[in-house]
Amino acid sequence: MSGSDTALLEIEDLVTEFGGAKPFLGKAQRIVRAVDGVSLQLKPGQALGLVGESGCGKTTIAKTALGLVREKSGTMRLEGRVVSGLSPKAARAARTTIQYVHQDPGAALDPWWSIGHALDEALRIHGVTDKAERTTRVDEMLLAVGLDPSFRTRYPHELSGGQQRRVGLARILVLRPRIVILDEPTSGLDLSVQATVLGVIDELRRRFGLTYLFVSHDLSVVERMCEEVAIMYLGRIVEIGPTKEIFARPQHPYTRALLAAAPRLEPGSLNDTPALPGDPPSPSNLVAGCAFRPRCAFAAPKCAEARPPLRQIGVRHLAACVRLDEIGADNPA
Amino acid sequence: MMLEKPNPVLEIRGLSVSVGTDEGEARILDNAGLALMPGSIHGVVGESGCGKSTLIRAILGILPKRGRATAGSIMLGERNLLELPADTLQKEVRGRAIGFIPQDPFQALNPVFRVGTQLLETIRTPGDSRATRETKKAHVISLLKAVQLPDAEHALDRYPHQFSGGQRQRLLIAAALASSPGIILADEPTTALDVTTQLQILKLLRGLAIERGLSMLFVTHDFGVVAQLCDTVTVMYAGQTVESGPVGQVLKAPYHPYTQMLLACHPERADELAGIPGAVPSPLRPPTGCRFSPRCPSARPECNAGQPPRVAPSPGHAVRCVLHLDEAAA
Amino acid sequence: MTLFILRRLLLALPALFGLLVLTFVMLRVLPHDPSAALAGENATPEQIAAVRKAYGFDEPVWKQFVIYVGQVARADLGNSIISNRPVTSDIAWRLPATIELTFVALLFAALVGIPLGTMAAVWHNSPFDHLMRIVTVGGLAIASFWFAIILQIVFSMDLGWLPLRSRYPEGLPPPTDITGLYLVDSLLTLRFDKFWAAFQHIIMPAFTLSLGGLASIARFTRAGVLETMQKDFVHYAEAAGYARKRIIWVYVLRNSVVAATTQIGLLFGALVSSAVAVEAIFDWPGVGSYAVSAILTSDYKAVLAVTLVIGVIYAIVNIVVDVVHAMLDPRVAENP
Amino acid sequence: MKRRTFLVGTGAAAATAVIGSPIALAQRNPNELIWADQLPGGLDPHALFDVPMQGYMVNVYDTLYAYEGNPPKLVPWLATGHTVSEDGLTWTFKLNDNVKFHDGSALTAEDVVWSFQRLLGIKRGAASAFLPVLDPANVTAPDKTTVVFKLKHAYVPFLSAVPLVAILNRRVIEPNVKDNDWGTAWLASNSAGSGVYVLDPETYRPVQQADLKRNPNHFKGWGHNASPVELVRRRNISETTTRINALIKGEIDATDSYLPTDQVERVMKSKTATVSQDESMRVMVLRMNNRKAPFDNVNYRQALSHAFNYKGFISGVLKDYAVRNAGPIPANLWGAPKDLPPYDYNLDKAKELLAKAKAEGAPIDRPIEIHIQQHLAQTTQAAQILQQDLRRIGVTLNIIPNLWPQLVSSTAKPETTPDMWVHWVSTYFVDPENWIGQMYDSSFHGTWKASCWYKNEKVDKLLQEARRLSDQAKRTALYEEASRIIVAEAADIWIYNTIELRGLSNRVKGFQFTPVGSGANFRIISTTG
Amino acid sequence: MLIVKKFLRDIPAVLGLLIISAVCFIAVFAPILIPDPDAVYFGNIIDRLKPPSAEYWFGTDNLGRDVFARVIMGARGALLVALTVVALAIAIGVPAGLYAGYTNGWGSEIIMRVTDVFLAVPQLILALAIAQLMGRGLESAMAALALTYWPFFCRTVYSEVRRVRNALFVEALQGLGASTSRILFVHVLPNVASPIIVRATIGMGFTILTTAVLGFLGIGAAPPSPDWGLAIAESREYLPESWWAVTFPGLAILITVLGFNLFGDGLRDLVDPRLRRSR
Repeated sequence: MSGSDTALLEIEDLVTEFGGAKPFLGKAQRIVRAVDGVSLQLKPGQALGLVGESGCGKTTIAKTALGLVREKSGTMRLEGRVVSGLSPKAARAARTTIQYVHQDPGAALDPWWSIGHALDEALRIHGVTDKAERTTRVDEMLLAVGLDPSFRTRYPHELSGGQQRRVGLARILVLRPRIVILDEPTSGLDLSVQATVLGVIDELRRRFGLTYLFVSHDLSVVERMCEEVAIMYLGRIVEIGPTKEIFARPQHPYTRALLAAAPRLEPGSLNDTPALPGDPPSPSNLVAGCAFRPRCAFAAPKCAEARPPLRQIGVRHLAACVRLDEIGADNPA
Repeated sequence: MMLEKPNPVLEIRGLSVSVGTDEGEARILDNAGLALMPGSIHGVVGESGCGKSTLIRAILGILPKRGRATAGSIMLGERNLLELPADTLQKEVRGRAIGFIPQDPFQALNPVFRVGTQLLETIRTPGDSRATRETKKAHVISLLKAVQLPDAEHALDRYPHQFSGGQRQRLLIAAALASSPGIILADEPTTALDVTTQLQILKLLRGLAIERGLSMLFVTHDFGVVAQLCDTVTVMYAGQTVESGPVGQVLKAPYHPYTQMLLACHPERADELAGIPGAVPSPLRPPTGCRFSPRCPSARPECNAGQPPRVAPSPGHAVRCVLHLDEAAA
Repeated sequence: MTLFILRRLLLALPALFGLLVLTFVMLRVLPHDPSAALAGENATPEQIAAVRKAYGFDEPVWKQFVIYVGQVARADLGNSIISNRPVTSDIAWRLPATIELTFVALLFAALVGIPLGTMAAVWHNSPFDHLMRIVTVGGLAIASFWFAIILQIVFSMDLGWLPLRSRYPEGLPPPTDITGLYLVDSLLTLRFDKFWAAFQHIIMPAFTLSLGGLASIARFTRAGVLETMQKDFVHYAEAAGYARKRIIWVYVLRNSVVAATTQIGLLFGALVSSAVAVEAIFDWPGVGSYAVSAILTSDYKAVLAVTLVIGVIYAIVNIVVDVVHAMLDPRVAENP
Repeated sequence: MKRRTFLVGTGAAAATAVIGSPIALAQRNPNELIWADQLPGGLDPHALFDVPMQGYMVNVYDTLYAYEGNPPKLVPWLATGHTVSEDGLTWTFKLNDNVKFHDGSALTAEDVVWSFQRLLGIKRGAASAFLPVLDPANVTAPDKTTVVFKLKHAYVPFLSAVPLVAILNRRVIEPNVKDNDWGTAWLASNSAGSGVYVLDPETYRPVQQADLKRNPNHFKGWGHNASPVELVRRRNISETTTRINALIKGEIDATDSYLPTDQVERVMKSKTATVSQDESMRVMVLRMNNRKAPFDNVNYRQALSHAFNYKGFISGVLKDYAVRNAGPIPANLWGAPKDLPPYDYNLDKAKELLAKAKAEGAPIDRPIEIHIQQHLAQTTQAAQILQQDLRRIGVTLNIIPNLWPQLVSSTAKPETTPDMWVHWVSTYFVDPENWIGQMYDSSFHGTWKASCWYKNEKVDKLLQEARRLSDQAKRTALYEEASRIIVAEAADIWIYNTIELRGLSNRVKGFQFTPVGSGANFRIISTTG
Repeated sequence: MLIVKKFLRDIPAVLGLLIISAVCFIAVFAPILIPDPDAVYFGNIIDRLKPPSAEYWFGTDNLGRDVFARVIMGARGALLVALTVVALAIAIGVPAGLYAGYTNGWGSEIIMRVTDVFLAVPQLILALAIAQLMGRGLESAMAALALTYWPFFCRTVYSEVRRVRNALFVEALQGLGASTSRILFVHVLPNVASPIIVRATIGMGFTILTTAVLGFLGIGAAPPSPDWGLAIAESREYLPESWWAVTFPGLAILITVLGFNLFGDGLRDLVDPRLRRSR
């Protein structure tokens, strides 16, 4: 780990909103704050996991970081340069060292184009004009993700899920990014395939010295892949810290519930685990104070007072709960 | 070892199912078998393409248009479901003797009909009087309360899109229970849900099963869910049932190389990230004999000779693999 | 829902405004001097000048447009060059006939097309499906004016079953004018004899007109049912033990019909188009035959008025269709 | 009655109602006629002036003089007679004093004066026949039964044109005048006449239908007609096929008078209807724009005149329901030289003439255009027949569909007038002036009738002279001479004089054809129930 | 290829393709099938309205012309008109739809509002009005049809582009930093091609039918063109005795339009993403 290094990507107090556009003659859409004051740091070579349930804003952070979605406020520094507050085009241009692997790489490939063609296209877009060079790089990269160069001539729909993910990786890796955002890289994959894909991802990180922002709802995957993890709930980070520590001693009640809910290979464990009541809330109707309050077993009146800020509770370990001391750090939920 | 063993409420024996496709006949199920014991939750676990869904469709008698069972039987008590006329299946089995919980609660409800209309459909009989309709409605509302749906009284007048995913799954569970079936088929009912919601639903199902004495066939790809919920489990691979037994035993000491490798892939177990090399064979041209043999590290020449017989090295824990022929307790 | 209707009405405004612009452009730009066209044959230069002044053609274009909009707002689309009568009143009495005809045709098309399309989807790729598609598409391919003549010869001239022409028997007083639609008015006044009379007259033209619509409706229903049958909720319904007939004819069909309703608006336009020829042949006193005679007499004012009026009705029909769609599909009104 | 029988009975009744011949619906009232001839575009007899209007005017309005019979005779109508001054300028008409308008008020000389002033004031329709010779101020009424017209110069056809002018009831119209429009807007859908029939304005639907009721108080009385028609339902059926089928089926009593010749036999064969065949005064002309090269070359025009297959058209297509007409004046009218040989169909001769024209420098290779009125089938057929034969002699003829209003406005200038176009010259008033006078006198240039732009000073003089002379014999000689010149110079291609073919149901009795109004004069028609 | 196999299973579509091929064959080889071109335009008046016989297979029309020859030649005109109209409509509608679908802003708004306006009037009525105001003749009828048909392409392309624009692969391309024009023409256009082809196929049939109506109303082709609609219009006066002069052109329209519609329908089934799963 290279904890002392300066951050490669630094996100500070990022806010991203959707809606608010007033359609012609219509009611103005409600403004939905998908990301609400998130700060993150990505150090070179690090893998940061971003975990949360659907609708918690993790994918929005990824897209904002990439420049596909424009931030409302907040600062982003990439290798020390400020790359926020730019027009979409300029933002994307300033962030070319960040690349993004889609959740469903099959759908992210133009169905009319062969794999080789699509990879070639990526290079061409990035101004690699020499055809021979492009061919070499594409072949290299296919090999690197564990595909035979003969895959060049195949079409996206002819590939299996695991192969599609590899192609998705290859496509952005030919561009030699420094930061790769992986959006649910294993969702929908069978376990036996997932393992190999994760293996490839890990291998590529080492080989190319990549930095990962790893977006997932699957705790076991994050635990395996990331050194640090951030737990999100309704657009905010509720807990962030070294993976090992968080998995060993989760602090925030939500983190605890999340970890507890993951099925374990332990017969009969169901009965021991209390279930979190209620449904994952929607960001369009927030409650005052702590957003997790309605479902929290430890909720108290003071939770309603204000959004709890992240508090330092260990080395680089922060959590956003006002009752941490009272509910006991060592009291696994 | 002839303990007083109850008869299974549902037993599948040697079931083979073929589906015609544009490229030829696909043999989706090949000599599959399982037994659901009364009052137990039996997991069916396997990866995509293993034939889990086809198994369920075969039980319910709703195989795809060009699909047909080529061999075997599905015994519901004394009756072979494969031999029942379509009409009887609809009137007496589906939704009556066997309740069904689907995979994706977001897609399973018709968006343009009120929830009530759909929930009452399975217990609807032509010519219902107003009074009976009211009784049935009250019955469904009591079920909605049983599945802990908030505001159950008014739920029937609302439309599906007005519910969250977890709530919709509760609605569907209530629907499955509507005609008080003895057996519930659950087809990956939590896959589309978040992990915290999944836990809620699993607990609910477990509770209902115990409370109502249901026998449940629970299909999933997640061994973790099986571990938590089920009493017994059947592992499927490429249309074949490769191993079955009590959950604890299968988890602890799997016999079949596939089960072993699959469990090894689980992040909780694996020390090193390793998958299973190779791919699931196409059902259009399956390998002869054991379908796992092309990927099996312990494969022997006789694996291709024919399908390995089912052997039970320990009581209730059976496997189809030549490796265990010697241990056969017969 | 009210809000939805209001919004939908307001959304129609830009299109209607565009329609005004379009007709304005057609009148002002295409004929070189609209005044000469409007003044009519044998017009003297003074007459043309008078027309130019009366219509404000000597004003700047934007002002002319304001004048034009003002005229339209007062429902004053000018006088016919031929009859010297206000074109609006000429169109007004013909409108119910066309509306009645197209709606009966639409109704017929829906009543036959929806079950046909559903059956074709249920027996997808069966001989019935193929036959149904060939026959209904044949209906779409048939030249309505040609078919109309054949119908007349067979059913009116040879067999003598049905009246040859017109909307109503000569000499029989039409039903009390309530809506202007004879079928409706006769029922409202409980005059079933008059209903039969009007009904006999509408059979052939409505049937001719419905052919195209029938094919479209059958086709959309078929596609809709096929699509819906792929939906998970159908598989679920099957697995949950709903009766198959009810799945198809209640659950699937409702969804498909909901999808098909949006097509009915477009269909109305196609029907009005075909009505032009069909009305002429069956001597149906509607807007379509009016359009034809206006064209043959170069009655610019009438041609434009017809365009405008049909455009407006078309807009109304589409609004109604959208509202119906919203009522059938609870999701639409909430997330338009 | 058992319930079952009852049900069966009801079902059968319903079935009969649906399928059975439209039971009582088609039953016809005995004293009614359904007359499916074209309706005029509007109803103002001063604003419109065409054949359909004549059919309407003849019935609803009265005129000072009227036409009767075939060939038509001019008979005093509202007037009891007239006198002309020696110089031919002052025309004095005496009126009947027993004429009542439909509203019961008496018709006086003042009404006649006002009617003529109105016609001249709105300057449309028939006004063109009077504007050159008559100032509104020069129509006066010295007393209640006398009307005096003072013409600017002698104009003999004045009397023939008098039946064009309907006499209107100013008392009804004046309250409805708006913006000095002479009441045209109101009269477009109403009537204000004294004629034999009264318009029921409630039933009027422009171009579509109008009901006419018998006027029992008409000043001529009804003694001549034992069972007059009480109600005439005028209906327009635009589709020819539908119209003829309706006649055969007995749904209507009369068609228009231009039945397709191929349908005559079919109608005659039916048990319900017949076809009245009357030689009219309506000449079909292929116009040639004499100002445009190569039509300015007389040999070229003659060549084209020889290149039309007259016999093929008249006998083949029209089945001889038309009479070959050598020149512009209908052969059955005075003034048409009886011995004038028509152009014959002779392609060899046509080729010779073309060669001659070419030698004279005419650009005979230029493709020429003929404009047709596409909804009038005969214009299309004639043009195509000409096209076929012209191709044989090396002339390319292109057929351009067009419409009457456009054609009329295009004839205002020689440059915009088509090379050729097809039309008929119908009877507006029965005088050679209606044909040769207005077609070939260059002072009429700019009107559609004179759209060949023919100019020959000798002819101009002859025609002007003929207008002035009151002696018909002298006029005949002048018109015959003019005809010979015009035909020799092949100003146009004259094809035939029409035989009007009107389908009539067997219920119609007493139909008598007159070229003016095409016989749609309901005063003399009876029904047989 | 699988897609061909799937198509071949669709009997109506195959029938449609056969019809189209036959009509195209007839159109292309019309001069060979009708060795004497004069038979199309020139007839013998003596032989007018003769019933079908060995000499005149489809009988003769009112000017004694061979109906068979005219029907065959009419195929040429019909296809030519339909092709021109559809091509013009594509030339206007597709770029407009691409632009409007991919961009947000005034240009897009204006294009779609104009499209709405054109779609707000039934096509034939609008075509009649435009043809009327532009003057007579086949050219103006064709222009009127194209002017009223392009919005259909524009709308189709627009909604397809909107759909494709939100597809993940476009987002991925944006993520890769591809330029808008590159995405639009290199990636989006091929993806919206199949609906355009379907629309064009059905549009061919539709245009033939509409042209026939215009011809029937006297606004389309001018005599002596062997146009089918015109032929029906010219010959309808001779019904029912001379049925052949109306029936054969009518059947020609029916069969040709049927062919295009069946084929288009089949194509639609093949490429319709909503139905893709069903096959």
